[in-house]
Formats: sequence, C-alpha cells, structure tokens
Amino acid sequence: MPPDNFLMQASGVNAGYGTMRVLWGVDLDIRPGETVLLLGANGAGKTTFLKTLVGLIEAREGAITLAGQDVTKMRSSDRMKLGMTYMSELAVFPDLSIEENLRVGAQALGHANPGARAEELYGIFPVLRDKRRAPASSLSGGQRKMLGIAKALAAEPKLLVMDEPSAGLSPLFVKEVLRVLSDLQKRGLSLLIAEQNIGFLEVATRVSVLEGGRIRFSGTVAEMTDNEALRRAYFGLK
Amino acid sequence: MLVYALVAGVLFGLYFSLVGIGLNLVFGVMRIVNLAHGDFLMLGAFVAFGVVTLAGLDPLLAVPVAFVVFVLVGVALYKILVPRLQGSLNPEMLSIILFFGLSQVIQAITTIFFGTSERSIPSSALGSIFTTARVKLFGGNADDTGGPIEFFGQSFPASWVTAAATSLVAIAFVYLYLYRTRLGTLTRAVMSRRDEALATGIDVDRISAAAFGIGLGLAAVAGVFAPFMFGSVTPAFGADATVTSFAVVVLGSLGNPLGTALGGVVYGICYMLVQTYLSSWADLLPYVLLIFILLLRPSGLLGRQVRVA
Amino acid sequence: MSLSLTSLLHVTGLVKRFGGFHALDGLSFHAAAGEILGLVGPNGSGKTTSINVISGLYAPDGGNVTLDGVSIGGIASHKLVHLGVNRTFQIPKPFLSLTVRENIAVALAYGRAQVAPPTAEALMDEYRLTEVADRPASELNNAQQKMLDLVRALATRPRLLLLDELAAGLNPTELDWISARIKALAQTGMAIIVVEHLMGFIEQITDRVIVMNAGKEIFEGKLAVAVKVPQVIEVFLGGEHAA
Amino acid sequence: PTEIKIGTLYASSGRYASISMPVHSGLKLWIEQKNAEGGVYVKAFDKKIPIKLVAYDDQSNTATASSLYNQLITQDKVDILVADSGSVLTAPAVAIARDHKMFLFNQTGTGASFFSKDNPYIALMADPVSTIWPKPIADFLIHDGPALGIKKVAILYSTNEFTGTQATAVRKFIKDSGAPLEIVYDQGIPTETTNYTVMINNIRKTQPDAVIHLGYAPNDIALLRNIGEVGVKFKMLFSIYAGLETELLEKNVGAKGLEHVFTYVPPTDLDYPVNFGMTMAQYRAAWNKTYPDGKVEFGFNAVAGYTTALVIEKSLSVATSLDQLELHRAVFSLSGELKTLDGTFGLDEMGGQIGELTPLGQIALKDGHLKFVEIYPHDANNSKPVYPRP
Amino acid sequence: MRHLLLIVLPLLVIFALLPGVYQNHLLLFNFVIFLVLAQGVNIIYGFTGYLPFGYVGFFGAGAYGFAITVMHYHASAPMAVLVAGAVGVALGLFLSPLLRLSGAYFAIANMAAALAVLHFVANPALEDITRGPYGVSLTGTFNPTLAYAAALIVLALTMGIVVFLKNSSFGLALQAVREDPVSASMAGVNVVRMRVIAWLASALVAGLAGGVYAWYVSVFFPDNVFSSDFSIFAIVFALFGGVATITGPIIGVVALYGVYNLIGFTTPQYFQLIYGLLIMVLVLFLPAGLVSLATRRGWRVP
Ligand SMILES: Nc1ncnc2c1ncn2[C@@H]1O[C@H](COP(=O)(O)OP(=O)(O)OP(=O)(O)O)[C@@H](O)[C@H]1O
Ligand SMILES: Nc1ncnc2c1ncn2[C@@H]1O[C@H](COP(=O)(O)OP(=O)(O)OP(=O)(O)O)[C@@H](O)[C@H]1O
Ligand SMILES: [Mg+2]
Ligand SMILES: [Mg+2]
Repeated sequence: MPPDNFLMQASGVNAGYGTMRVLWGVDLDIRPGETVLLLGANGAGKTTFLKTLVGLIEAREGAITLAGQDVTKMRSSDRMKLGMTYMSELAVFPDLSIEENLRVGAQALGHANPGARAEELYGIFPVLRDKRRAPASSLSGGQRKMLGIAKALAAEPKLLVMDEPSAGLSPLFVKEVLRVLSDLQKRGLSLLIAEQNIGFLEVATRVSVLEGGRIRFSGTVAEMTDNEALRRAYFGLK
Repeated sequence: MLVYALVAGVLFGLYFSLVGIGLNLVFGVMRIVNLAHGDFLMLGAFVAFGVVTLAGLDPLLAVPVAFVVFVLVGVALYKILVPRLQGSLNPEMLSIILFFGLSQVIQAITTIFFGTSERSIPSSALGSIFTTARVKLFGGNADDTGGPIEFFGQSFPASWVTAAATSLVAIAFVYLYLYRTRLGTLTRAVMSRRDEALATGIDVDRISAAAFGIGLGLAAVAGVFAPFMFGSVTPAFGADATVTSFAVVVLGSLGNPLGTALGGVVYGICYMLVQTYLSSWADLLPYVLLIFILLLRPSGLLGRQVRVA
Repeated sequence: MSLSLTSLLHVTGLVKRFGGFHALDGLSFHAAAGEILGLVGPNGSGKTTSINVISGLYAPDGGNVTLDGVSIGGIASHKLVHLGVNRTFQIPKPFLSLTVRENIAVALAYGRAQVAPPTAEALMDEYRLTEVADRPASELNNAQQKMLDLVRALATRPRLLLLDELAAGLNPTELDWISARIKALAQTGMAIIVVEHLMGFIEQITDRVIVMNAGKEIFEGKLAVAVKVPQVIEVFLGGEHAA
Repeated sequence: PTEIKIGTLYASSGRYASISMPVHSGLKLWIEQKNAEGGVYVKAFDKKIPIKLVAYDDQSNTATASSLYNQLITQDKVDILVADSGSVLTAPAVAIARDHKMFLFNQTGTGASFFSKDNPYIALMADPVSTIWPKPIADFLIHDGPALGIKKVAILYSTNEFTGTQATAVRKFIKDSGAPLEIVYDQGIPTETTNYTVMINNIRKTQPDAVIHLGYAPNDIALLRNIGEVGVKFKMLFSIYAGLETELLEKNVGAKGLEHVFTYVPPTDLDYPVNFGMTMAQYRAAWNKTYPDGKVEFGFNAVAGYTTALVIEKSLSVATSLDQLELHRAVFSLSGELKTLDGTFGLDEMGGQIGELTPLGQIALKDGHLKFVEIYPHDANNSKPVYPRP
Repeated sequence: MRHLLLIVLPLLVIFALLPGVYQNHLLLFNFVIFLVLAQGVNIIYGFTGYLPFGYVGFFGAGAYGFAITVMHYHASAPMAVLVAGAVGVALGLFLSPLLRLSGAYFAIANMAAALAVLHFVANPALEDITRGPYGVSLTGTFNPTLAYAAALIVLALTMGIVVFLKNSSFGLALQAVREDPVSASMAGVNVVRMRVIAWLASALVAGLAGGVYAWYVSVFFPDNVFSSDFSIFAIVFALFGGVATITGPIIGVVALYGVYNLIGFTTPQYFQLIYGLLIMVLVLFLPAGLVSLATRRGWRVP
C-alpha cells in the first residue's frame, strides 16, 4: 500500500513526562475517511498518545507521518496546518466569548470566513448561539464540551482528533454529536477519538485498545465485539 | 481651576494611557512582568534626541522610527529571552527577575554612552513639520510654533495635545489590532490560555513575538513624548515610569486597551485634581485612589468576574 | 412536598442569578441520610450551580437550604465543611504543586471531621492513589485527579457528599468499581447526591432521581419512571432512549 | 606612606546619578591633576604624596551605600572619607563615620540632621546650609520689593529636605521682617513632580508679583518649560538651578526660557578671588579639557566637587598628622581663611557651611548668550532688575 | 526540628561569628537584613502566592516606628524595635483588605500602598511627628553591635516562622490556599484567616527588620528606608533561590547579594551592567531557580 494512502501513521511512538515513560512503541494508523476509536483504562496513555500525535508532547522515539509527510519533529501549529485539529480536555479559551472561541478555532488554521463558519456551527449547537457573547468561562461543563467540539470543527479539518468528546454531555447531546460526526464522516472527515462511551462504536470503523502504554488490540468493531475478554473489560456488557 | 485641572487631567491622562498601552500588551496579554518597560520608554526618548540632534528633524518623525526599531528589537528580544522563560515552572514570576536584569543592563549601557544628566528637546521642535508645511503652503510666520493651544479659554502646552492625540491613535490601533484582526484574535486566545492555544494549532511563538514587539514599540513611542511631558529625561527615568505604567494598566484591567485608556484618564484627572487642591499630597492620592478602585473592583475598572467552579 | 423525617438536606425555592440569567429558578428537593440521590438534567440546567450553592461557593439569591433543619444558605464553605458538607468538582481542582499525600493531609488536618476519618494511607489505597502518593497532583491524569478530589472530600468525613460528574471519563469496569465505592459510602449513613449523565450508572446506584431543566426540577422519583416521562425525554434523553 | 587613600562613593545610575556624577568628576579631576604633579603636599610627612582614589558606585541605593562606606573604612582603610553628594546618599555615612571616628568630608549633603554639637566627625564643604542660603532672595523682596511694586509673593517648593528647608527660611525671613509683603500662595509638592502646568495655572490665579520656586534641577527644567509652553509670564520668577546649573538648564529650557529669571548667581560667574587652587576660568578650561564629551555638565555641582578637593588639599597641608580629629581641626582652621573659586570657606561650630552667601541675580540675554546681572546685595557693580518681566 | 538544627542554627552561628573575622560589619548586617526580607517575601509569596511588590512599606514603617518611639517617647532601642514590629503588623492589618485582590492586582496595589505610606510619612505636614522630608537622626541609640545582635534575633524568628510553615500542616494549608482557594475551603481551610495570618507574619518580620535597620543606620530620610530597591532585591533574591523552601531564599541572598557586593567592590565602573547581565544569564540558564539544580535530579529541597 503506498504510504500516501495513510492519512496518518504513527509507528513505534515512545513518549512520557520527565523521567516517566508512558507510551511504549505505539503503532496506529488512520486512512482517509476512517474513524478510529481509541479505548483504554484510565492512565493507559490515551491522552498522552493524542498529544504526541498532534505535537504537544515530543515523541522520544518512533515516527509520525501526516498526509505523507514526516512530522515527527514538526511543531504542533505546522502539523495542524496539514489539516488536522485537536479537541483537548480543556477545549476552550475561558476569557474569550463563545463566538471568539469559534473564530479562533477557524482562524488558527486560516479559514477564509470565520464569521460564516461560526454561524454554521450555531446551527448544530443552538445553545451556543444564545450565549455567543458570554465568556466561555461562564459555561457549564457540558456546554464547554460542545464549544470545544464546535471549535475543533470550525477549521474544517480533514482529520479530527478528539479526547473524550462525550464526557459530561447529556444523552441528548451525545446523540446529537454522534449524528454530526457521522454526517461529517460521510463527507470524508477522518476521526481519531479517545472515548469510554461505547455509543461511539456506532460511528467507528476501527478500534484500538491501549493498555499500559502499549497497543493491545487493533481491529474492526466486529473483531473487537467477538473478543470476549475485551468486550468484558471495555464495553461493560455483563 | 476645576475646568483647567479636568482638561489637563484628560490630556495628561491620555498620555499615561500611551505610556501604559505597550505594557498592557506585554503584561496583560503575555503575562510577562516587564520591569524594563520604563527603560524602553527612556530609549524612545533617546531616539527622539537622536532624530532632533543628529538629523535636525521634527521629533514627531521619531514616532515611526522608534516604533519600527523597537518592534524589531522586541521581536529579537522575545526570541532570545522568552522561550527559555517558558521552560520554567512559573514564567510570570521569573520574568520579574529577568526583566529586572534587563532594566539594569539598559540603564547601564545608556549611562555609559550618554552620561547621567537631564536631556530634553525644545518644545517648539515638536510638530515643526506641520508649521513648515503650513508656511510652505499658506505662507505665514514660521516663528509662531510651540505656542499653547486653547481649550475652554484656557491654554495648554501644544505638546500635551500632540501626545494625547498620538495616544488616542495608539489606543485605537491596539484596540483594532486585538479585536479586529486575525492576529489580534489569536493573540487574545494565547493570552487566555497558552496550552489550549497550542492545542488549537496557533503558532504561539509568532503571535507572542508580535505582541511583545508591538508592546515595546509602543513604549518607545510613548518615550518620544517623555521629554515634553516630563521636562527632561535621564537614563534613570525608567523606574518611575514603570511604576506608573503598571498602575495605569492594572487600574484599567489587564489585557483591555480601552481599560488602559480609562485607567490613564482616571489617573491623570485625579493627579491634576489633587495637585490643584491638595498639592503636597499629589503623589500620595493617586496611589490611595488606585487601591480604592481595586478594592471596589478587584479586577480593574473594566475587568469582569470569573466563574469559580 | 413530602418531608421525610430522616431527610438531612432540604432545598426550597432556590434561586441563583448571573446577571439577568436565572441559573437556578426555584429549585426544591431533599436528600436523606444514607440515600443516593441522582441529580440529572441537560447541560446547563443548573446542576453544578446548585451544588455550588449548597456547598457555599455562591450565596443563594433566593430560597432556602437547610441541613438538619438549620439554614445554611450563604455560609462560608469551610464552615459548611465543618458541618459535614463536602463535594467534588466537575473539573477537578487539586492542589497542583502539592503531592497527593499532602493534598490529603490538608483536608485531614483542617476538615475537623466529627467522626475519625480514615487515614491517608487507607484512602489512597481504596481509591487507587497509592502508586502516585508522592507525586505532585499536576502529574495525575484526569481520572486520578477526580479520585484525589473525592478523597479530599472524604477526608473531612462529610454527612452530605455532592459528586459532580465523578464518573465522566471512566470506562465500564471502572464505573462498576466506583459505584460499589459510592454505595458503600451511603451504607455508612452518608447522604450522597450524584450528578451524572451516564444513565446506566445512575440506574445502578441511585434510589431516586431529580431531573432538572432550566434551573427547576421537572421530575422526582425513580429513574425507570423518569425515562418514560415525555418532558424528560424531550429535553434530556432525546429520541428513543431506554435506560 | 607611598600614597594617601581617599575613599568616596558616587552614583552612576539611579535617581541621584545626575547630581552625583558632576561632583565626583570634579574630585577626580583634581586627583588626576595632583598626581600628575607628583601628589599633594602632606604636612604630616612633609612631602608630596600621590593620591589613590578608592571610589565605589552605590547606584543611588542607600543600603549599598552604607556597606560601601563601611568597606572604605574597614577594608580599604582610607585616610580620607568623602561622602557621595546629596543628603539622601550622605545620610548612611554620617553615623558610620562617627562610629569609626572617621572625619566625613560631606560634599553637598545639607541635611540639618547631620550636624550636631557633639559630632566632630563631619563638615559640609560646598553648599551653604539651606537655612541661610535663601537670605538674599528674602532680603531683596523685603528691601527692594515694595519700591518695585512687589506685594504678593507665591512660594512653590519641592518637599524634600534641601528645598523644603529653603522654603521655610524664605517664609520666615519675610514674616519676621514685617515688610508689606503678602504670601498669596505657599505650596509644597512632591519632588518627583515633573509637571507644573496645573500649578502654574493655579499660581497665576493668585496674581502674584513674584514667584519663588525652590526645587531640584529637573523640577526647574519642567517648571520653566511648562511656563513657556502655556505662555504665562510671571512678573518675577526665581529658580535655584537657573543659576547653579546654567549650562544644564540652557540645554533643556533654552536661553529664551531663562531670560529675566532670577536666581542665585553661581560661583562660576562670580569669579571669586582665590587664595588657593585654580580660578574659575582655569577650572572651567581644565574641565573642558578633561571631559570634552559634554556628558557631565559644568556647573555648581562640578565646582562643589573641586571645592571639596581643595579643602582636602589645604587640610593635608596644615594637618600635623592624619589622625581624624587632627583633620577635623585642620578643616575647621580653614574656616574664613580659605578662599576658593567657590568663595570663602566658612564653617559654623557644628560643621555647617556658612562661608559665602550666594548673591541674587537675574539672567539677561545678550546676543544669544546668557549673562548674570547681580541684583542683591547691593554692590558697586549692581544693575537694576528688569521688573516686571517684559 | 531537624531543619532548625541543620539549617537555621548553622546560619545563625555563621553570622554571629563572621563579625569577628570580617570587619565590614555593615555588609554582614545588610546580608542579615536581606535574609530576613527575602524570607519575609517567602512567607507571603512562597506560601500564599501573593507577590508583595510593596514589601518595603512594612520595612519603612518599621523604621519610622522605631524612630518615632525613640524621638518622642525616649524608649530604649530594643523596646523601639518591638514597636517597629507592631507598626509592621498594624500596617499589615490595615492593608489586609488588599488580600481580596489577586495576582498582579495585588502586587500593584501593594506597591501603591507602600508608595502611599512613603508619601504620607514624608509629608511636611507631619513634620512634628515624622520629621517629614527632613529626615531623622537618632544618634542617642546608636549601637552597631547590639543592633547587629538584634538583627540576628529577628533572623532567627523569621527562620523559625519559615521552618514552622515548611513543617506544619498550617504551612501545607497555606500552600493549598495558594494553589486553589476554592478547593482549600472545601478542605475545611478558612482561607481568609490563613492568608491574613501569613500576611501579618511577613509584615511583622519586615517591621522588625526596619526597626533594626533604623537602629543601625540611625540617620536617614524617607527615601532611604522606603527605597523600592528593598522590595525588588528581596523578591529577586527569594525567587532566584526558590520560594516555598527554607533554603532557597538563603541561597538566593548569599549568591546574588554576594555577587552583587563582589562586583561592587571589584569592578565599580561597570557594576550595574555586569550585575544586570549576570542576572539575565542566570535566569536564562537556570529558569527554575537555583534549587532546580537539585529538584531536577529528584532531590527534595528543604
Ligand atoms: N503532565 C503530566 N506529568 C506527569 N505525568 C503525567 C502527566 N499527565 C499524565 N501523566 C501520567 O501519564 C499516564 C498516562 O496518562 P494519560 O492522561 O495519557 O491517560 P489516559 O489514558 O488519557 O487516561 P484518562 O482516561 O484518565 O484520560 C498516567 O499515569 C498519568 O499519571
Ligand atoms: N459564574 C457564572 N456566570 C454566568 N453564567 C453562569 C455562571 N455559572 C453558571 N452559569 C450558567 O448557568 C447555567 C447552569 O450552569 P451549570 O454549570 O449549573 O450547569 P450544569 O447543569 O452543571 O450543566 P453541565 O451538565 O453541562 O455541567 C449555564 O447556562 C451556565 O452558563
Ligand atoms: Mg485522558
Ligand atoms: Mg455541571
């Protein structure tokens, strides 16, 4: 398979904090249009992996390519210019208004028309429209999450990397988010999502499981549900 | 007396806004405690001396020169100093020490080259390009420059008016920059949360370097007027200017250029009122006032409350 | 409304405004000792705000909060802690530069627990923090910080414990584990209010739920009943939800 | 000994640098000159001995100054201790010098609190003590004022020890004289003030016939500039530094701004007959040769530093030993005898300087050059004041 | 206890013995004063996060407290030093509303407060009480040896406070308040009271230091004892060494003030330039302070 067929490929990634090593040779790839769900217990290193991928943490070993380019040594802002956005756990700029958050999300990667983009996003998350002038710090936890998702979408990425998008969202909104994501999927968006909410299996094309900083499993949703042990551990099906 | 003090306070205060506006970018936006701010002001004044004594030109021409030069200086300094700062646990606090050192260095170098005595520029020099232009275009007397300007039947130094006008332009410039340009919005994002800005894909270093550069550039612009506003300038001038700038910026609330404008005017008016009615306490009351306002509005005049949990 | 004799906390007609916006708009409910009460509702319905008011971070703009029949509205947080009220935060707020052990030590020293609290070792052991005991809290991941937040609260031996989305971000195995812990706490006679969006989790541990919308309660009772109430489905669960 | 050690401090930076550097430069000039001649004559050893200057930079920081003074005394073991200029930086030396029984050559620290009857270890070299300095101004107003039509006087001063004391003195002289003078305005303002526009307006409202401003050089610069800028003309305006640091003020205010301003006539202009050291003209020439870059202005402070040096030189030539009390005796023996380019050196019993009363003068502008016209006390070469200012 | 024995005692013994071998006692005295001030900054900034840009306000107030007691009440010097401490505390109490401010707002308001106190004390209207701008002269109480001893006692007290903070749950609670006041209150900590106590403790030591300083120098002007250099130096030393530790500020003072004096004595011509450059270089290459040299290796610094 020619390498440029991979939208993103990470191989043998090692990373950590200070003297502590968290990731031990992680391999993962995402092809265009794919949605990869990254599962793993707390502390398995999901967040660390995502951050390494987008360039917020330096990979100590291994290589990361994006759209055929080696980005291992590239700064995060340059990586993202290649068409990737990241929804972090913090997700918002607390001192900026909702609208400004969305504009920043769009402008960071040079979107041509941030104003119009914000309008489109309000269509998806009407709650945000009501509070467009309020500072993001005044939002409730779930509202922040919505803003975070909207902000990450604002730049119209080709690959969207999300860290626990559903945590703190009410069931209604989880459904709404899933609907939005599958819509975007149809339009060719690739996704890498670290999640605990198995509802996201609905949109996933592949699943990877991290355990203690190593990939324990990687395969299709069906392959995963066939695996008794994994199912028990990660889906909570009794 | 009241009217005079009020108008003088507004003019003088607007100048203080100019003094503070650059600091607002560096401190309010970037969270760098630039203890050398006043020293950049002082250097701006020396740029003006240079323009006048070496080139014999109107010090107003020093405004663009000082701005451009110090934007570049700022960007270079940023590249040298700040990335290392950010490697520390608490960059904001460490910047205090770093910029204290820088302030010492600037003062020392200026003293070595220019000596310690007071320097200034004749008031008539400021705005002489306009006079020259007027004489060229409409004829008239070239001598009648630098005279006072009348407001409400009272006369004020022409340099104050020029400085206040420049200040308004600078404030508008910063406001438009922060709120109407792409770079500005991103700057505010960086100031709101640096790590999230990185996660959003913003080129944090470039944005910050620009803000830092503009901050120093504006400090230097304010410095161009310092010889007119303070009579004279020495290399030691910076320390007091830094103190006042911090007061003005904090009074108006961090990060907000309109706040700095307001902070400057409030400071200026109070200063002039006290000078008029309680002159020997003139240096005490602005500080008391600053404390009072902050206690009433703990995040500055235009600051806003934050959610705690 | 039904005043059960054993109920510890009473909230009546609580109002909290931010500017012109009513985050709480006449909220009323009660919670009894040993009970686990679920507090659910759409995002922004005022759950965190009500916890903030009950735990003394905000003074109410109207209405009443009583603990054991004594009004506690507007009392400073640390005093409420001494009266036996504690909470966790939706976005955990540990003392970042202190170690985990030191984090707990502060609460043990200042919580003035009426009943002797468990030791720091026991708490860390129970909530899986022993491994990171001597690391600064800034090095913990989100879930660990949440556990530390919980341990901080437990070190003061509260009678009323308010949990704000403690389980968000846990995987199913971990959910089972934490729900067992919460149930055990309730067994000791602690009144626990759980704010959560995971219906399965709520179903598993609560006796009763309050469903909030726009600062008011719109339902009180069993979750199994709530999921059939049209209004609840419309604002909160959406579509064809089954608990 | 192979050398005489003179220890002193200067402030190359900070608030007091601009008054400290000219004084220090004056002292240094003298040392270079003497060493070129093989040293100064020291009576105690009856020979010429070269001078070694030990000078530290206190950076206008008083804690630093205090340990540096101590360093000079305890580690460098200087023979002669010279204070930094100005009262604030002299203050830390007073108690230390006394404690170590070192005689303090106080150059320009006029603080009244430095001098007491029981402290023989200090004497003021150059500036007259502030309590008597402004006598000529007051006398002029009292004696000549009424005839000129001066009835209302405004006093504006900076609230520091130096100018505050002078203001008190002027006020007292006027009140005690019973002359028909009314003080219509009397305000102290902080020394840091550099903006006088509002004060000028307020003073103008009181319609004074004479305005006495007592402040430091930066205060004078700001005031005089502001007066020009708002286009106010006071009938009579007095300022200290128009005379004391004329070069500096001319650079900053312009000749036009100084025209008709009343001031102390500086020694630089008086050409006092000297019985020791260079004359003013010689000193000025030497200064311009040594400091050609013009970074430090020639003026009153430059003279003060050199005056200190002359007192030291003369004292060494009469003192029978380098014992500090003997130095005290030697310095006091010069009182009334020594005549330098700064006028007669005279000490009161506590060590305060009372030698020469600086006359009151007025600045005139002739062909673009500033000239001093002596006004008071009345002498042979006196001229009439230009009053009111045209 | 261990800390008292291993750090505080040796420090005091060294400074008690040094005057015997080194004659520039004022330099040693200044070291002690800066040790006290840097540790005072440590108490309030290191443990509560409030940066006292106007710390000299307490120092100057203490100095004037000393002077006024001596001038007007003819009290003995040790008595007057106690009054100086009390004046520091009183001013601290008066300024305690400032603790409602946070971050830069507090720092600037504190600085403004110090300037306000300076201009108040120096006002000619108060000449009868403070001698206004004319300065005080207290030759009657002058006694360098005793003043130095008093400074050592103040240092001992200050170090005692820091050691207590470092080893007690009180100190831990203060740090908790610094990290997150909201969580701290949910740990049962009375945030306001804790802050005020720390604030007053640091005001006390600065007031005492001011009193002792006034005793030693005995002739001074408002500008001498209210010089902002005291605040800036104390903060720079404390931060440079590393706050919230016992040893950090000590190392900071000994290293930076030591180098400062060394440059001052040896190369006065380029004093300011060299010192400024040195500070910049140190910060750039040791961005986490001197103690980071140890903590980076995983050592715990007391
Ligand atoms: N800033 C940090 N400094 C040091 N260690 C850290 C830091 N952040 C995380 N860790 C540690 O790295 C390990 C992996 O954390 P990570 O956040 O990647 O886990 P995760 O899989 O995302 O967990 P969660 O499901 O809780 O989000 C954990 O043991 C955590 O304690
Ligand atoms: N300090 C504040 N200032 C302004 N508005 C606020 C503030 N705190 C809360 N709000 C608003 O009050 C409403 C309720 O917020 P709250 O945090 O209580 O919601 P919540 O029910 O906890 O939601 P979530 O499930 O998303 O956490 C929200 O609309 C929020 O924007
Ligand atoms: Mg994570
Ligand atoms: Mg919430």
